Amino acid sequence: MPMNDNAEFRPKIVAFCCNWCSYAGADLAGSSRLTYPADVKIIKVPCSCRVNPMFILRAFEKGADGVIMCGCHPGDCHYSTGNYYARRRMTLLFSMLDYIGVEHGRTRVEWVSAAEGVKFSATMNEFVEKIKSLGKNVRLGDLRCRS
Amino acid sequence: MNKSDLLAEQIREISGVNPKKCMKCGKCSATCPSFDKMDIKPHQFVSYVDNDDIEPLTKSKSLWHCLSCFACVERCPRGVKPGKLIDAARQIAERQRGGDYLTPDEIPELFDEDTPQQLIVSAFRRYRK
Amino acid sequence: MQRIGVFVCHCGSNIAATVDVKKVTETALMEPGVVHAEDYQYMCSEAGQAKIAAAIAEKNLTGIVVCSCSPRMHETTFRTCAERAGINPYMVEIANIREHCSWIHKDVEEATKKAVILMRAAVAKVNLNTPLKPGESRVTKRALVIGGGIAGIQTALDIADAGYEVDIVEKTPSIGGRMSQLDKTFPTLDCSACILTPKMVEAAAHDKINIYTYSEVEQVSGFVGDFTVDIRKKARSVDMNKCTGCGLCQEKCPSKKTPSEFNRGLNTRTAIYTPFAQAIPNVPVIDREACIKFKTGKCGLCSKVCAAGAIDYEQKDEIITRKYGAIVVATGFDVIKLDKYDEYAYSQSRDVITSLELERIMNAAGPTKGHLQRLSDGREPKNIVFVQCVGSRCADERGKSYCSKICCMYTAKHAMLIRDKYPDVNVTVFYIDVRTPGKNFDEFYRRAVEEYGVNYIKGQVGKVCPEPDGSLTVYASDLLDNKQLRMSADMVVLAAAIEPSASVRQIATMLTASIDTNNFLTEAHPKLRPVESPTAGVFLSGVCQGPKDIPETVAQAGAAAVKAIGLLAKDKLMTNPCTAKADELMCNGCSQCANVCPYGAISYETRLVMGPGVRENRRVAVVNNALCQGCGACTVTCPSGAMDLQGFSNRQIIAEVDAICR
Amino acid sequence: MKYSYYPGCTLKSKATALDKYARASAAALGIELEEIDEWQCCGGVYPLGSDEIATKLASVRNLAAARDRGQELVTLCSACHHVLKRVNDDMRNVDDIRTRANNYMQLETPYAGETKVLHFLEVLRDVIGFDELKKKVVNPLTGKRIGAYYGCLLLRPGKLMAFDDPENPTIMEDFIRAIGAEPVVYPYRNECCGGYISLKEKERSKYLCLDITGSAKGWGAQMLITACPLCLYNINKAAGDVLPVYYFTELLAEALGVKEAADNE
Repeated sequence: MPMNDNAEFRPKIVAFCCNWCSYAGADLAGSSRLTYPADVKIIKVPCSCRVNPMFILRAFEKGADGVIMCGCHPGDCHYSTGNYYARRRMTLLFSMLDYIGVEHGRTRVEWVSAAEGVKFSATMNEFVEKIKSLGKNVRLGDLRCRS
Repeated sequence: MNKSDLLAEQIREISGVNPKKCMKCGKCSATCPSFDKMDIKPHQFVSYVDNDDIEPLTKSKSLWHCLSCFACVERCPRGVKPGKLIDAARQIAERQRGGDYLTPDEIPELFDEDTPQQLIVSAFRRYRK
Repeated sequence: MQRIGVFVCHCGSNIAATVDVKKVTETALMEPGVVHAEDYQYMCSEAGQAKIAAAIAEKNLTGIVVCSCSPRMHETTFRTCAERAGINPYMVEIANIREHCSWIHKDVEEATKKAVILMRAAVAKVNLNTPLKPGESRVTKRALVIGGGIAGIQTALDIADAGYEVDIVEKTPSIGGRMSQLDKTFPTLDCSACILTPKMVEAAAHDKINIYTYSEVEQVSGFVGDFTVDIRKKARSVDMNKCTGCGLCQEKCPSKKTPSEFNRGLNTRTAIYTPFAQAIPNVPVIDREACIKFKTGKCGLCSKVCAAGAIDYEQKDEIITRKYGAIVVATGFDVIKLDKYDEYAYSQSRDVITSLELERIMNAAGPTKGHLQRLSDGREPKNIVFVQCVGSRCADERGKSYCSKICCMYTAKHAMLIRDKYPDVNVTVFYIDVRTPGKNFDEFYRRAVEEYGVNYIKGQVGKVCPEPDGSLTVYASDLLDNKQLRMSADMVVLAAAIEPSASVRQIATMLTASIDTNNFLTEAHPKLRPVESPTAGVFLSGVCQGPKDIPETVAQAGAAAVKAIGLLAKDKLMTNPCTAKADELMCNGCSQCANVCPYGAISYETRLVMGPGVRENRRVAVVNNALCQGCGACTVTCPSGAMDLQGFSNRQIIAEVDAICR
Repeated sequence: MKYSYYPGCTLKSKATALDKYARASAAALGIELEEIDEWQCCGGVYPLGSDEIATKLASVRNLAAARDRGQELVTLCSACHHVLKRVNDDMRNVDDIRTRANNYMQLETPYAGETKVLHFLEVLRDVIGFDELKKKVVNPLTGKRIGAYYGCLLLRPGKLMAFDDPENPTIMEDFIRAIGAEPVVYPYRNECCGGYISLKEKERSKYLCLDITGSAKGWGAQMLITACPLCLYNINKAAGDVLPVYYFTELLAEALGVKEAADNE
């Protein structure tokens, strides 16, 4: 369904951020006053490997238009290896989602360290732009959740 | 936007240079082979663009003395690349007034039997629109 | 059903200027489970906390949501407050409406909307929170210091003086580090060795300090209070107990061609060597790569001349495994390689040197016995040019983005020392900025200019050309005179950028301590917790955390020691209660969770499982709460959904997702 | 080994030596240089302005021609090499330039920087190898002390040209060693000869060339080699009496024993 009024379209975006790097990176973006759209809402998880694919499916089911997961850079995971598991899981999940019509652009994994406030903000800006260009997500949505 | 701001914007766009990145170390001017001939020095070009002061640049003799040797581009520690700014200013100057520094009439007297084509071609590319 | 109180902080105007806090408070009252909501100027203040405590008592609250700054800032504050008021601290959740909302949005309506949603998500989560109780773990009363430079030595001394055992692991044959290579120190110009050597001796003699030189950390496991570390003691080929340090072996060693690391390759050393005269321990090592005996089987001269019979060609690397309560990283720095900066001709002329090489040349124990001379022909230079910021403050991949901080001061020192000892030598310093913040630092630099006549020119050097007559032509800018200079010099000294020691990456990985893009170790908080790593029990000392000079390094070393002592002084530590937990009714004992656990916290036991319609002996997963760090890898791997993470349960996170997407 | 070959204007007139000795040497080394059809002048200097398209089109045609032949493109003249490599990089990496150039040119297959541009020296180093080259030398130039003059265009910008270390290059020195001579390293080997300034300001160019030749001579060079007709011209005009300067291909042909045959062709 092409959206004609994209200017008005405010996507719902869920961002999972690991406690050690990305959440701190988001904090740094905040304390550096690096803006990004309010459409992004962050959920703190201890590690990117805590993100169950179920959570992402649930988000889309409940009407999210995009889901982004952020973790420590490969090799820098606070728990040594968590982000590697997360990366593998998300690769599989995203290609499956793409297959059923939730475009690749709606899902993203990004490594953001605690020092990368700039990167966090830039990533979120980019991601929101991308979701805006894709328009509203129409797949997976639970009809009961439609407003 | 007034004319000077517009020109400054244009020069930043053509050159792709962000003068804000300059830390004013002067390394560009340190090895510029044409430094002595320039009325506005390579490092000053960056400041002028940063201050949106473009008129003097388009009138500067320096435009015709830059050798495009890229020494300043290579050695700049901040990735500012003053040489690109000079070239952008030169293009603006040429676009404003048409060919200026070299006319075909001059060629015969500048020519000798060994002069390679490369020299004429390069000079025309750099000195005329 | 929970009875939740929502507390919205204004944070002065930090939040209230962008978020309509009243509206957030009002909306909160309509959320499920919320029985109380109020806003206040500063929730973290004494008065704010009193309001929370009062509401807990009055309204019988079971859960708290504070809408405020990042939980990284004040989560502990509010949890402690709740605990004092009688509810479990893990019933508190923070909605981050400052860093994640008010500070990054400008539009009040939009920011308020988002703040409401963040509040809702936190409320939704608290509705599912359960009280959690931290476990306890013991503290091993021993500290490990990695790196034996001035930072490591000072940290070790301070910890040891407090009465705790300390091990220093140093990878080179002697402690002393970079400071032992320096000639004089700024801004007082006292001799580096004169102030360092006593500290080295003190550390070596201290009955609580144990020094492992020529050793490296090989493996680290465990966690705060209870680290287990493998240290590889590399084979020294000399028996530490027998060697008397007479030095005869070094005199006789026929392999003399190895560049001396201590003298930055300016001269050579023997295969069996101590790096410098005051080395501690004063026991040589055999460099097996250079030793003729090891290369060809012949020679053995050192063994023949050693009256103590200390030479042991058969010695093997030894692995020592020890337990530690705290680990301090003090791995220090090196100067960058200059092969990417050949416009300065470092690789083309021996008379272009780094400042650290100049330290060795100026040092009475150095390769020129302290006589200032050119390495190419031994002549005394008449014109010396110093180039600042070589590889520092670079935006490209050739150099480092940061200011190396120490160069301005040591260059002023070098310039001054040279002018003092050789008044007829001209000294020119090319600078971009002279940065001298520090006590008596600017005065020091001004003295170099005013009293010693050092010629400071603002402008960077663009190229150094070695000339056939042995001189060096220096092309530079004089920005204040708007001139291009072409200056003849006979020695050029480059203030090369400093960078963290190459080994730090590996050490950081072993410790799961984070490092930044420049390989400096990251602090737990850049301002408020500058000597702690985000990894509990790991502390930072010296340049491994960022460029600093000796006084700052010593100060930080002391601070790191205090933090370590604070930890070691505890008998027990509270552990993070947000650990994984297996539901034995759902677990089928498949072992997948144990495979992904980085801490070996999951084991299996067969036991009687009873539930609705179930009564059988079955293999089920059991999580060791002391070992589990709560990453959650197992929860996602578990195919039957038996594994969940307390404090971040599936239901809690899904509730947050739902609240956000509502 | 077959390559597309782009000689450029000057090699067809004033710099025939650079061209003919390269061809003869290539043949001796088993490399076929196939001149692309209807090649056009590269423009001599790379247009730095990011909004300049017209001045880049000729280079794109040359690059696309090599692409259509399925070959890598070999160049000899430093300037052509510089321009082609940089335009190629633009076509590969700068969306705006690629789109506008392709829109204008309407090639059968749009061009997106597929061609690999090589300097003949890079072929010698990376394809043949200087050790192999050394084995094929029949007249080693033993005892000759040669200074390599790189100039600007071969090396800079270093990251983009990816030719050699822009501040401490070794490719020409290795070449000199391979043909049996002794390289002389001097600091001005990557400084500018004046380039096109010599058309209107001969004195300036002379000043720079005297620095170059003076330094090289001081360090013991008996001659210079270059890959650029304009460098050769400038140095010859300004300082030819200080040091002779040759195209590197001439010495290569001599070392490989094919110079006379090439002269007689």
